[in-house]
Amino acid sequence: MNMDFSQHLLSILIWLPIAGGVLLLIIGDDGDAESSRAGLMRIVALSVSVVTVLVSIGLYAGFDNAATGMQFTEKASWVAALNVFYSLGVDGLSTPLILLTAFITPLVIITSWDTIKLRPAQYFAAFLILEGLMIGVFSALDALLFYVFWESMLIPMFLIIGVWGGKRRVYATLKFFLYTFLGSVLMLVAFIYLYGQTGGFDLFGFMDAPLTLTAQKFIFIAFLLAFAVKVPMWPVHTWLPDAHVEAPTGGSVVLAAIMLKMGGYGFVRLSLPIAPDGSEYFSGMMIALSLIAVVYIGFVALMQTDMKKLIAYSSIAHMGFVTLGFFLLWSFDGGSGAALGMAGGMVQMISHGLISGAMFLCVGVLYDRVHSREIAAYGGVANTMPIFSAFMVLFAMANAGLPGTSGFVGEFMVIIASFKANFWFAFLAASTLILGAAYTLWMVKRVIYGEVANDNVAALKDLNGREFLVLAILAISVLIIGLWPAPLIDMMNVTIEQLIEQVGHSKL
Amino acid sequence: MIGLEHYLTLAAMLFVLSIAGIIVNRRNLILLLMCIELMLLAVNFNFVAFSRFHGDETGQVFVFFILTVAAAESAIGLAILVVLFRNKRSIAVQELNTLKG
Amino acid sequence: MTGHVMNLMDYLVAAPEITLLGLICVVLIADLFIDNEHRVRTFWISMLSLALLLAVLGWSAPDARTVIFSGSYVSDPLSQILKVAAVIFVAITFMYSRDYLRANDIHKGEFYLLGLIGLLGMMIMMSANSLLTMYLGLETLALSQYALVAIDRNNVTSAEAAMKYFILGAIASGSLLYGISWIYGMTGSLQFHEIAAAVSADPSLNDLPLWFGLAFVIVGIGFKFGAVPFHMWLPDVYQGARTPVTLYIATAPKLAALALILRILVDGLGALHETWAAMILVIAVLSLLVGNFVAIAQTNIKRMLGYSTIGHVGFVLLAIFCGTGQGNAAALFYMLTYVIAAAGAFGIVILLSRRGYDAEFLSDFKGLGTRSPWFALMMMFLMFSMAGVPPFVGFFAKLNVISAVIDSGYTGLAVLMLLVTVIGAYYYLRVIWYMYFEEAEDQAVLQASADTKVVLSLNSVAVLALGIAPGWLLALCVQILG
Amino acid sequence: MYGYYLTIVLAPLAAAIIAGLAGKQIGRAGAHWVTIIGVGTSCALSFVVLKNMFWGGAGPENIAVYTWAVVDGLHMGIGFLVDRLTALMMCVVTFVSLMVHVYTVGYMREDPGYQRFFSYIALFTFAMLMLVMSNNFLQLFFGWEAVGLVSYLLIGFWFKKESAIFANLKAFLVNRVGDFGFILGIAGIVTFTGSLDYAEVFASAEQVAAQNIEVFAGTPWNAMTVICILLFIGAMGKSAQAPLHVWLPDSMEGPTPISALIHAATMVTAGIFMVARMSPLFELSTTALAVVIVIGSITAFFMGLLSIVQNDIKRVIAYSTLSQLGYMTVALGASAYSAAIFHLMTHAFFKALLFLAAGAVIIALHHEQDIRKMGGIRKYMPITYWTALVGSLALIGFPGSSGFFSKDLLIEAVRESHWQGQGAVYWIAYLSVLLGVFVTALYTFRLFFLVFHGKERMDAEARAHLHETPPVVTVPLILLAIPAAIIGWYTVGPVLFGDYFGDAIFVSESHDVIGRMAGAWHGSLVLLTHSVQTSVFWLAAAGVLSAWFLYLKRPDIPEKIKNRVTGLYDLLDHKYYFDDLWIKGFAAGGRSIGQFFWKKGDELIIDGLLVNGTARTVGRLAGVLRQIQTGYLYTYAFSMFIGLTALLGWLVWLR
Repeated sequence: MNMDFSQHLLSILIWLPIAGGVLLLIIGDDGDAESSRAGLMRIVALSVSVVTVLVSIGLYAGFDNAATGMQFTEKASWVAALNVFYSLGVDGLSTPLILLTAFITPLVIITSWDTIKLRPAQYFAAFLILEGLMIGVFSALDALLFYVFWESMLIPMFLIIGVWGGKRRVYATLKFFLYTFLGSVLMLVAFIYLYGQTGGFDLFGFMDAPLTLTAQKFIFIAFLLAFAVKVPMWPVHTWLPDAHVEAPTGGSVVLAAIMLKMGGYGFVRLSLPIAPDGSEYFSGMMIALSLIAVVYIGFVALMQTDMKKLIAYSSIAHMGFVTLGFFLLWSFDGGSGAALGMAGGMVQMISHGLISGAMFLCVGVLYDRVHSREIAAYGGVANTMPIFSAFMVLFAMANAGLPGTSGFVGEFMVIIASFKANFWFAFLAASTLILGAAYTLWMVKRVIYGEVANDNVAALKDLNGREFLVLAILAISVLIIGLWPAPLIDMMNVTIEQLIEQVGHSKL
Repeated sequence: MIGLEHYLTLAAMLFVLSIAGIIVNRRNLILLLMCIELMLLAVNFNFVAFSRFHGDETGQVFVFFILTVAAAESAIGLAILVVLFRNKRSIAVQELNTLKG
Repeated sequence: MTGHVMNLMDYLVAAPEITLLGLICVVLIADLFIDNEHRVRTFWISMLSLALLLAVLGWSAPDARTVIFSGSYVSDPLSQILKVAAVIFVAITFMYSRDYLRANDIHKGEFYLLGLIGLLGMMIMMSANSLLTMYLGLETLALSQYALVAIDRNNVTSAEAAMKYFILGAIASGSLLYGISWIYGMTGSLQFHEIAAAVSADPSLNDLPLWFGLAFVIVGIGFKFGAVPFHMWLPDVYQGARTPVTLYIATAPKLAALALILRILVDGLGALHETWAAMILVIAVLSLLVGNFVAIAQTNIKRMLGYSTIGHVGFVLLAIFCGTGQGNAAALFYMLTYVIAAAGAFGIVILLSRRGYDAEFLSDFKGLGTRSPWFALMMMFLMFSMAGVPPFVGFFAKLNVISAVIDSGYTGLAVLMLLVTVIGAYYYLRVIWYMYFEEAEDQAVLQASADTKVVLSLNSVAVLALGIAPGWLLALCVQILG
Repeated sequence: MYGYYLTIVLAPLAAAIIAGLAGKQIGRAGAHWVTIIGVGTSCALSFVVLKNMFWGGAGPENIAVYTWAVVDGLHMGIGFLVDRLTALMMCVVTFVSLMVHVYTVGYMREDPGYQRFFSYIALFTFAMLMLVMSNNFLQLFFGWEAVGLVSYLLIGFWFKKESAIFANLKAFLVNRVGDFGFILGIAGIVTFTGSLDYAEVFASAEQVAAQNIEVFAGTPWNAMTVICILLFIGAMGKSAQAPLHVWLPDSMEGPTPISALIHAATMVTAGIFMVARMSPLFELSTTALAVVIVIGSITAFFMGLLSIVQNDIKRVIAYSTLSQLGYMTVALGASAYSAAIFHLMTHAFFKALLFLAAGAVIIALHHEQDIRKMGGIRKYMPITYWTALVGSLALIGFPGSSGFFSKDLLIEAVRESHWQGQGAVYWIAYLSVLLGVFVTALYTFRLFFLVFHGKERMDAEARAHLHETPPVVTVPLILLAIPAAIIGWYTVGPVLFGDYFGDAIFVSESHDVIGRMAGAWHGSLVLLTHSVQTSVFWLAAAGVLSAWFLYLKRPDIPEKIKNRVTGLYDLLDHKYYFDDLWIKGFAAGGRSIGQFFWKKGDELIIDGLLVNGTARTVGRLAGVLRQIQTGYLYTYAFSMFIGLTALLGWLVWLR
């Protein structure tokens, strides 16, 4: 690896998958999923994504936990007339998410290996392009570049849900697109306003720009709409269950594992540093919304009859911890805890990425066999699919935040932080211990345990090699993070301290 | 003594008249063509009046151009009218509503 | 200025128009000797003449603003870029239309002839420096368009469309003329720079009588753009005319319209900015709303694109409304890129129709993704570009306009524009939905001769390419108008 | 010793992993051998550790294993704190676990899930050891939840049984209710001490007690009280104290070895252990101790009563377990931590013994659990009979048995706990433990007589196959019977009065009941000889006699009583309607709340009105607007005219 390579690591991470995707589109497939051509497409897709993982490992290796500020930065003029730059860089907040993205995509490709019969090449192409764009979002340091990646991302996902989705896919995907599009355009207004203030789209320029409280309030609201929809926060969450239910397994996985994280990432990367006082002004509301998400959505999840919907709702509840952790920032009069909440939120994002992804994969495994997502259609799966059931129970426990799994780490930190802030915050947040366990394990009880419910279940075959591989990888990573989160957290600590310090300075 | 404003008023009247004609008439397309001619007539009045007022002949030149164009215009208009009539066997304005919404 | 003495140099500056006029005569005469079987030769001759015209344009490219013919004709970078674009789009139109016209037995020389005459009209408008020239160009364009719409003599709907277009167009030009007469009356001149000079010399002129004329002029302009409430003709004509004609009307003339508004309002009556800005604002916002809302309810793709045009016109007018160089540049960029997308979209609609059957309903797109993946992909690019989704150029077009609006201090307006954009996104997405998410009703595959396919692909890919590298075009627009 | 500790913890884990992942490959024998060896190793080492502590005089050790994470100055680590308390627990846990492993070989012989079962119980041993050996709250909570997980898996071991999978879900959720309080308690500790490490937390206990927290604005509560009560809520969940006890009886759906290991001997005592471990905190909050003692006494007495009306052999013992846990809790509340731990230990032995004996009977009768279908088994299963007798005697505290020492002194300690004043709390506690003795004796021997004596009520077919169980079953019985019988005699002195625990348990001067009793302590023998004079003895004797009279002599009387006091009987039969409270109350309530939020909140208001509502409105608006385009030329012209006039009108207005 010469210097040149490491200097353009991020560009490679972004454009390699996209190039691969375009290649797949151009070659295309001959409408026959069994043909050798389709097989070749799969190989290409997988190898591209695997290479991306290898490159991302380079990123991990080269990342300096102790360094403050951005690393692996790249900068080149893009649209001179608007003073827009192609500028990339990562820090402790974005690197874990980039690694997650690079890590999830090959798993998605493997799981969709032979389950996608319709135009596989285009399917895989969509995912590769999506991967590149998402990494772009996490590494963009120029607001307009960020926005371009942010919006372009909608296109492949729109198609993934719409083309390969379930019965109500059109409704779901239109809802998804318009919901997110509506949220994002206001962010664009904020960007342009800041552009008017600073004369450029440089994020750091934005952060340094002096802004009146009113301006900050408006900017925060504009950002809020964009990010809250993505997270999603109550009450702008209703697109998620539909999107998840209708999306193909891979789509659900990427949606839950990575896309939702962009909302959280946006809050820490944009809202907090650019509009600190605005954020402080609204922090109370944010905490309230987060807690509503945890409790209200927890109850809603309890009553779901569709497995994917249930997991979708549980995702919303878990993401509530992320926003809660972030916006506790101002609730500690004097005492420490800000970093705890922040780190908790970040860890929660990563862990939720793995767990919800795994949960959706589990549902996918069942769906591929029985073609139903209804809980009622199952029962006693453990009799015919013992290995699968073991995984399912493990991930369910992780979803319920069992210590020793990654699901616990973030929740634990956030609960502690919120207790430092206010007893009742912690009280409501901790209710997830009961609710989370209730909705997850009740589903497990009805799906996994019991007598064999029907012939479909009786006919089930246990995991095949590919499914086993994917679930095993996820299980191991869930356990590793659960038993030893230090490496992950050390990656963020410095950046988080820096961020809190930065947000501490009022812009007024 | 008849001054500029009288000419302008007359022109304005003609103009409004033409528009009124276009809006009110629902029977016959030919009438519409005539109204348009009327409109151009109003414009010509204005130009002549103004050029006389300014003592500048450009306005009158403009009038000549308008007259020529008006001729071409009505030629095309009548041509279209013929095409329409050949297909529709009617030149009634209110039957001209297959394209809407 | 050389006064009223005309010298030879003037003719060299106006070489493009003169050449085109000559070429038109050539085509006209040549067409007489071509029988219907070989009508395609007319096509090639016209294409040839357009190529020649491009060459002339390149040769006579003005390095600075030159005003000739005693101040009634101007040649400047703006006219240059608009003319080049117009020529290219007319060529593209001919290219896309050829096979369709053939298949539908309306392959007549008149199509190309009228197309070229219309082009002449546009070029005159683009180079007009006096209200008279502008009017003449306008009429040249308008008259040939009326005729084009009615070109299919046996088609009742196109006849109806032509009639409506003609009547309303006549009213519009009448009102424009009436306004012009008042402006002439107040300022005693027809040339833009003289009008401007007169107004600045005597501020008392900036008053009701002049505004009175201005209002009538704006009606005319609004009609050309198809801005609400002067838009009524547009959907009907788009739908009623045969698709190639719609394509013609939907592309190049829009650039002429831009020239119209820039020359009259900006060059001529710039001093009256806050007066006309308010008027423009009203019709622009109305266009934005009506265009995007009503488009949602459409089932006919041509009509839908018509309403979407009205919506886009709203954007352009809002850019002009800012009255800043930035705004004008944004308007130029927007119009150019929008026309690219429109050309591509109508091109695909043309391809979609087959002998004896005009495909013009959204449902005709069902399953296109499987029937002809490539064209579906192209259509998807175009739709996303029109919807303003990055990384397609439509996004940057909207971005420029909005940042111009925000810089002029109308943030609320910008928010409104973006919300409407989201609503608009719905009907563009619906096309993609039909193409990809619906089962095909018939398995017909899009037929296109190689050259058309290449041009169409280039045309569609351009919206992506320009979206990824919009810098140069943006810089150009800013340099011309900024 | 570091290596020892690691081995002790990891050996069962390794065994569990091997048996779990490679179960097929190593086969049944392999599975039980690997786990037995694993647990055996840690058992042996635990005794070594205990020896070093007890005779070798080794001091407590506090060892950090690795750093879990460091955030915001909060160090979260994994480590061992091994002192005498820990050592004792380690031995109890590993020993009982080992016994259960051996026993299981026989008990689960036919079961298809053989390997899975062994892997689970070995995993449980690991988790329990992590819990007791922890030196910080994070790891404590880890072990706490991990044992809960294994308990969940084991209760639902026979996942085809609807009742089993209902029970395990119930168990986990009720435990989670406890953990809800527990994690809040931990969060409170971090908030006030800024640390998770026992040593640091205990060091700053004083200044925590000096602070207040305003849970409800305007009403400052002592921080330590709040924290301790929150922690105790956790203990209530794990140690099944009313009203969080409901899961334990149902947990009997699991295989019997589990009932013995987890739901009698070890896991359920985690709460007791935890409170004892937190004695430096609890000592600083009299209020919390009062709460503890009241909850404990309620559990001790009322759960005992329930045991009398049960007919399922395992449920009888389960309710007795609840009652005994209540006793321990009472002791904790009386600051007699060592007494609690001591009773915990003896109880672990004799209750495990009873369960395994019951299990032996159950397999002998081919999984018949209804005591009304038993009787006279004595002559068929002598070993089981005698061991069961030992267990029962220990349970009722027959002089000399281990239970005698632990319970007698426990009650004594409660009586001594005058520092609580002679108020209600004191009397509730004292009377309930005292009367509890009678109840205990009654239900214990009711069970004993109904099972082993009287006429044989099982059907002929069952009787035909009835015979003593194989050695793998009986040997553990015997091995457990020995400590159940005698361990009290030897250990009571040192453990309670010999200051065995040293610094492991902290008791503030004013609360030191044991210390006060130490004055009157003259050795086991004296206590034994004086036992006859104690009310405890006579209450127990009365209990046994009435059991004999009611269930052997005059079996008709119970029926009569039942019909006489139907109201009371129903109350007991429905377990004071606690299950209904939880299932019909909270569970159903939660579901209806969820339904409401989902249907009304999400689908009706947010999605229906706001989201799709907007879409519909836009659609309608479009439909209306397009009507303007009538298609008539004059309309078009008119709209242009309107536009023109509007512009002109606006001009005039502008002017």
